[in-house]
Amino acid sequence: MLDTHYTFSALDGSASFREFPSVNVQLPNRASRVQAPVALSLTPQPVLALDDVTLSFGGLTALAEISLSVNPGEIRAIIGPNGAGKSSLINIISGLYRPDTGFITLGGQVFRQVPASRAARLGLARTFQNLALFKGLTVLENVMAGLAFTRRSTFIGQAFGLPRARREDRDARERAHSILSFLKLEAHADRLAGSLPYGLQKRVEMARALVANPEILLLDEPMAGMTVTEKQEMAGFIRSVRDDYGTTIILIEHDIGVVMGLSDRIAVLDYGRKIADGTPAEVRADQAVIDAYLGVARHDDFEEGI
Amino acid sequence: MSNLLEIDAIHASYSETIKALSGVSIRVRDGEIVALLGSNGAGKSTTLKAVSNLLPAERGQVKSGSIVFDGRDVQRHSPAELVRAGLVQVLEGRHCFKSLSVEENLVSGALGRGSGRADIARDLDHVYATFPRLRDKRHTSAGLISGGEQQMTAIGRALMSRPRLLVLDEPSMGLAPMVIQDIFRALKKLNRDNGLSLLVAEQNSTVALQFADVATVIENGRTVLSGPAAELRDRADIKAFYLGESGSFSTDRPAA
Amino acid sequence: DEQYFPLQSYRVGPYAAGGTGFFGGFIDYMNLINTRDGGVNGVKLTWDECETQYEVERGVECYERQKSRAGAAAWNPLSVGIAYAMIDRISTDKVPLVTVNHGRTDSTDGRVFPYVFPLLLNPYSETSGIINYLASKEGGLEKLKGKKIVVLYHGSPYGKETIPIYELLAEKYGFTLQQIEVPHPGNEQQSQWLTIRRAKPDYVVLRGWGVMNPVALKTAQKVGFPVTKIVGNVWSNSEEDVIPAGDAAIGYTAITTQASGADYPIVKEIIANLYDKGQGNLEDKKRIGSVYHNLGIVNGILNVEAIRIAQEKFGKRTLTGDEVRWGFEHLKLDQAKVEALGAKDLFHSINVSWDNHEGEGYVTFQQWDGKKWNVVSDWIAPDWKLLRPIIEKSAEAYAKEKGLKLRTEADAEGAVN
Amino acid sequence: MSEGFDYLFFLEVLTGGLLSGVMYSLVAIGFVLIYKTSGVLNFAQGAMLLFAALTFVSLVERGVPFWLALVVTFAIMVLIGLMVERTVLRPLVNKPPITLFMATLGLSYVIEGSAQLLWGTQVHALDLGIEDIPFEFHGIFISQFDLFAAGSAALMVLLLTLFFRYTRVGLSFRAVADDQFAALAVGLRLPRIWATVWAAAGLVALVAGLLWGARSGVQFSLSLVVLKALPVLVLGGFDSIAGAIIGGLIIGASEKLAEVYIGDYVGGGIEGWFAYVLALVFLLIRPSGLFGQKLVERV
Amino acid sequence: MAILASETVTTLKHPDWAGPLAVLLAAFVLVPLFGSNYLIEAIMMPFLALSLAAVGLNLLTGYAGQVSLGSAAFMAVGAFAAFNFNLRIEGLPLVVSILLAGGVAAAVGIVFGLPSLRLKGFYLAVSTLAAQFFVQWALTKFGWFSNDNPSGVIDAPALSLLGIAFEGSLGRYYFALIIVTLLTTLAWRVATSQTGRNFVAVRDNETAARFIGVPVLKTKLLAFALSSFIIGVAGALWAFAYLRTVEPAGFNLDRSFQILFIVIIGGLATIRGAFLGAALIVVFPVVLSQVGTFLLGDLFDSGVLDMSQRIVLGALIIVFLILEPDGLAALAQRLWLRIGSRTRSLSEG
Ligand SMILES: Nc1ncnc2c1ncn2[C@@H]1O[C@H](COP(=O)(O)OP(=O)(O)OP(=O)(O)O)[C@@H](O)[C@H]1O
Ligand SMILES: Nc1ncnc2c1ncn2[C@@H]1O[C@H](COP(=O)(O)OP(=O)(O)OP(=O)(O)O)[C@@H](O)[C@H]1O
Ligand SMILES: [Mg+2]
Ligand SMILES: [Mg+2]
Repeated sequence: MLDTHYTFSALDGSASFREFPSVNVQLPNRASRVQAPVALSLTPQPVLALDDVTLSFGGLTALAEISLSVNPGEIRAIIGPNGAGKSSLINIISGLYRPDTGFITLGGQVFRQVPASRAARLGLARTFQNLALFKGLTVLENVMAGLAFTRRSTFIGQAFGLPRARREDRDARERAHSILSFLKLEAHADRLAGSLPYGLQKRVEMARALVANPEILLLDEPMAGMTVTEKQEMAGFIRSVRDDYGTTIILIEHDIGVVMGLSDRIAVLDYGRKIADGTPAEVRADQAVIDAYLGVARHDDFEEGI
Repeated sequence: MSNLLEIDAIHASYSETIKALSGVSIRVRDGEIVALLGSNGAGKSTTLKAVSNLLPAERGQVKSGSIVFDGRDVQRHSPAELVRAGLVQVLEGRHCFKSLSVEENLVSGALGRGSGRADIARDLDHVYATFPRLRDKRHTSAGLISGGEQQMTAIGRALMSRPRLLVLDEPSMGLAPMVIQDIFRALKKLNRDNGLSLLVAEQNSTVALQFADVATVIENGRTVLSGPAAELRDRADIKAFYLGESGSFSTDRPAA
Repeated sequence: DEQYFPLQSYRVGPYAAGGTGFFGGFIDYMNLINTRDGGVNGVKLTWDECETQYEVERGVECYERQKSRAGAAAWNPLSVGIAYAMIDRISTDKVPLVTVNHGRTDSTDGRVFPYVFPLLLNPYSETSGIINYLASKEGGLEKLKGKKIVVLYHGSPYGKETIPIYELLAEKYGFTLQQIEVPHPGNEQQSQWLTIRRAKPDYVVLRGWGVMNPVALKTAQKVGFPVTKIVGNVWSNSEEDVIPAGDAAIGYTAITTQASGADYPIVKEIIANLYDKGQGNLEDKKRIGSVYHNLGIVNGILNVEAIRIAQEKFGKRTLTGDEVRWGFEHLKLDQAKVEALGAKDLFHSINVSWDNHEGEGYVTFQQWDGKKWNVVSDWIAPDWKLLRPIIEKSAEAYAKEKGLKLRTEADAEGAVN
Repeated sequence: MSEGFDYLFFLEVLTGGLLSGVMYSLVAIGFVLIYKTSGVLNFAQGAMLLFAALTFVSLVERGVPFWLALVVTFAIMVLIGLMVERTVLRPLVNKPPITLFMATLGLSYVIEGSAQLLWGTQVHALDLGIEDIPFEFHGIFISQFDLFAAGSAALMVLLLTLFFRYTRVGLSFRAVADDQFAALAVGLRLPRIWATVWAAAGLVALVAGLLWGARSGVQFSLSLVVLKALPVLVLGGFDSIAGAIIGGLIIGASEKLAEVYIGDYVGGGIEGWFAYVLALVFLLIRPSGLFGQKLVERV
Repeated sequence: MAILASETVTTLKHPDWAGPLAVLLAAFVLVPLFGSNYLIEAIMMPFLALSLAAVGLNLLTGYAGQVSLGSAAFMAVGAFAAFNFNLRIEGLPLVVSILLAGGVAAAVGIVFGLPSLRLKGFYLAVSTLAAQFFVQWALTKFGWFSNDNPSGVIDAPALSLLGIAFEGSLGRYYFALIIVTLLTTLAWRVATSQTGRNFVAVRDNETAARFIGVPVLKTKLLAFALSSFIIGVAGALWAFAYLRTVEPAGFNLDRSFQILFIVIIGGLATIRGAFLGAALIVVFPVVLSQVGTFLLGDLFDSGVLDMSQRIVLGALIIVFLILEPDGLAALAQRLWLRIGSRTRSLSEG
């Protein structure tokens, strides 16, 4: 669906994603977090695994005994009908929900509940389905906020402009700017995030997640409310993040075309259960998936058959 | 067919400072389905809010131009009066009543019209038939259900007031493909059987152009293109830009 | 020539009722002097009002605004908070500050506070006066021994000010004392009155303010405590304090420095000269002769007489603030003079000197009969010998804190203009 | 308090506290009504209370018969409700709650000012014809008046509960409080809803104003009784009428008991803040009060 | 329901240096040169103290989104603490007393800020009233705080800064002005730093903020501490530089509301707004009463006049909220833009 020509055309800005390493930011050492280099591993050790995770709200079982593994550098899609539990799954991975049973393995550590306040330090970043931007901050400040967890300076240092605070600020600003230009948001850098149209807000969220150079990126419907062109562009960004940085990506998306074209493996949820898990081709052919989610209907069917 | 809604060259802005529309014209005839296309920030939502006279509540203002719904000057009628007259909107971003249960949300849609209990019960059944998923969730707070379920609730709520013109702002957002199909099919059926007219802002132009009779494209707050959906569907530049169906990517916007 | 009275009045807000009465009386009296006598020895009295809503910073704003006008004679804010905030300022500007019946007790000491005049009564004298009255009802101070007195006070600095004095007097006269606080504003006193009823005191002294007073009387009735055993202090003694309590207030007694009612010659003159010609300040004529109105009139008499006395020395012209100060420090109105002013029995007498800025502190007691107040006691004096040393000690401490030199009589005699 | 525990006294304090609590609830209910439909703490409730009481008492003093005065005052309160809707709420639709809260503060100035401008600053006695004299009941003194107040509160709660239960108005109220923008889009007539609820709040203010006025006289400080109602609201939940009642009882009783039994140790006068601290402690356990609706949030 | 404006016009950007500089110049030079004593004593002093308090509250309410109705309590803590430090510690420079007092206010602020970790919106707002009533009670109750003054009133000591005495109204004005300038700069630096952005992040979306590693609890408490510190110092200025004497009752609920008013009318989350709002709230009643007396003084008696002023003040507050819910700061900005575009079009045309 996406040709390489396009992917690169998205990157030929002045400050491209490629230039990241030159910026001296004190991020947790990336190398130490990555379990195994993407290219070398034959039987890759998963960077993230869920074991028998169950989650219920009152009487409702949102997730039932879900096990899921995600390999490093993989684009892992999760699809399923509305209310299937996709967002809940991401909320569990990011520590916002605590599963009733089961545990989560992340970077070699096993958790009953991932500590949300340490998630960023664990290499997790995410976007939210219903936008969770800081509306009162500008786009640039939103993106800089994504580096909050790296800050060591105190408010006193910041108020009096002590060297460390100044350095941190400068680094964060540079990094944020390079991300903004990568996502073609430079023009909006100084606008209040809340006043942007919906589609751009989604992109700002993506920038905020990316700025920390996360090991695992969780995207909850990053392309909802975009035109096809915009979706293509976004897909290009996602792919190049993975290609250039080996970032592992977990993606929830309803646009099947995008999902099929972009992901390496797809898990399908329905009513909180995992009904399929495999390559796009496998999933597309799975009858259970077709029944529960894909359906057979194609275009041109509005007039007839109703 | 008579004109049910006529938007004529409206200009609108927010907080007196942010210009959002500078010349949008759309016409919806009785029984027609009109799709409103445009990229992010083109002004689709602003146009639709203007139609329901909801802009003032967001510190927005229609500066010039006119909007006439069924002979009424929209700007002189409160949103509630417009709902009673049959003009109902499903807002962008769902706007469910978070602390109310799904069913209460749906019922609240009928309050505007002042339906009786029996009517409400019947309409509820109807909505549940369209969105079976909602029946399971009827007693859950709308704030806790999934994004897609909220979208269904919002649409169901609007249908509860038995509109003549239903205005939908990105109804497909966040919905699973099958549900999108279901919804549009259901809407189409209402259109055919009950003569419900529809004005739909959509990013998913593939679906929208399939579904609509007429489409209008706006760019930077201006109507740039308007015509029968089938015709637009066939235009190469539109295809390239909105449908993403062309082999080669082009950054040029289609000419108006 | 004109003599100007800046009035920091309050006719809006929670204490508007008292403010309209007091400033109404004050203005009525000045108006009378102007219309009847053509001013004080030909010097016209002028005034303007600046609304404070009883708020300190508004009072300060008014002070700064009004002080620029020439010929200011004295300030009469009728608000403890505003008075306090003005002490520094008036000392620099050398204009007297009159705090009739209220204000800082130790400002009675003219050695330390040359410009502050808590005329008629300060809180300590009031306390002593109340205890003396209770003693007279019992038949002598020695009869107080073994009696039980409860003081129900407003939970504010004003309310607390007399706590040590009551303790002192309790020790001296051997009565049991219980002091109970009512939190501001005092619209709920159930628990306090239940406690009181259980304590079975012989008397309850009500040291209230605003809404606390009628609620106290009502609640006393509700728990079955007899109202005749309640004695109010000088800020619990007005019609505003008893009318809202309705029947519950019948039989209630309170201290006062000036009698109420319209039967006094001076009040009658005000009615004849002003109200009958539609020039009175009170909107509601029923309030003529009310406690606050009469206090305002008395306050007017004191201010005007101070000017008259100062004019004798400095000439019949517009006086400076410091000259008026001199007048206040020689304000001696004995009973004959009071009668000549048409105020016989309206208030007792006053005798201010350079180091005693209060006067004599004579008080009387009045009882509410459901319609009006009736005087039920003689004029009673406080226990000066006991109080003066305490006041001096406090004033000297203030002087030390501020690094002030104590004034002598010789310092007080001159005046700057 | 050296002798044994005085149970009778304890009971008496408790009873007194509960009955005072009812008086707090009366005020709190007015807040609840407005909060239910605009999500806003209406600080002008105290001013409305003052206005109602002052209007009523001034009419009676001018010779208007009791019942007529009551009706006229209520009519005026409804009028105020309509005006508030028109001039304050409608232009401020869909604005953040804090803005509306501030507007109600401004409104309280306007109402207080108008009340005094119209009727003067004098204090008045208000006689409802119910004696505030105690009778003894098993050794405890209880005032008729308090019982009457409790009765009125109960009646009002009953009426309001029925109103909310058996009309669909309740649902639209909650919808409006939840999301005004959506409520507009759905076609709820916000003006009508607000006017109704402000009129109802006016009625509550009238009842509370008369009862409080009869107790403490009708004067400016009547508007300060709101300070007594706030902790009640916090404890019971801003949007629950039942909460306002239960909260009032709890606050009234514990505040009196605290004043009598704990007050001595810290010097008394703790009633002013005790209720707030109590409510606060309670909130830490239940962040939206006893019966308040929980905040719904998910990502 | 979120309690704060979602579309606050934030001015986290660097403002031009020209504006603040001009204001400072006017404040330091023009006002003393041309201002009357009345202007300085009755307008500028309360203006400065209230502006500073509003700057403090704005950090908490505007930036961090925690509504507080207890500001006056922190002012009181600041005033009484400064009084006691100065009284009880021999030889302590006054500035140090005031700063320590700010520290005490900050500590009290943290204690009363603890509920914010669990409460939101009006529940939090009402719970801050506990601070309001408790502090006032304690200051009245325990004579120690006012050095056993029978009236519970404290008197201001002579003002000095770095050994220089600030006497007379002009001296006190400069004293206040210097402190306000310094603390406002500090507040502005914090607001535009990462800490300030953390405040806004917590306000706008707590979950997202926690997830990206903003220490939410620490940030909230820091907001309470910082804000109380500044408000405490403002209280000390109110007592020492302006009124020269205060009683606990001077820091009542009305004062808290007044400060909140300033913040809202001036504009949430703008430092400038605090000053604009304070100017309006301080100057407005004065102008109203002077104009009222001047124009209508002969027609109506003063009672009617005063009552009408209260009504007008209330009505104007409402009108302001309706016209510009984002506050004076946004209004000023809009005017500025308009003037800018007009001059531009003039020079072009
Ligand atoms: N906090 C919560 N409280 C109660 N129920 C919840 C909560 N979060 C999720 N649920 C329920 O769990 C189910 C799964 O929700 P989830 O948001 O994970 O679905 P989803 O797969 O993301 O759907 P969509 O595609 O529509 O976003 C839903 O039925 C929802 O109602
Ligand atoms: N409440 C608002 N306040 C200020 N500006 C706004 C507001 N809503 C929208 N805008 C601005 O108006 C313009 C048009 O926005 P609008 O939401 O109508 O676009 P849209 O076509 O619906 O975009 P999308 O597809 O992203 O929903 C944008 O520039 C947007 O930033
Ligand atoms: Mg989801
Ligand atoms: Mg839109």
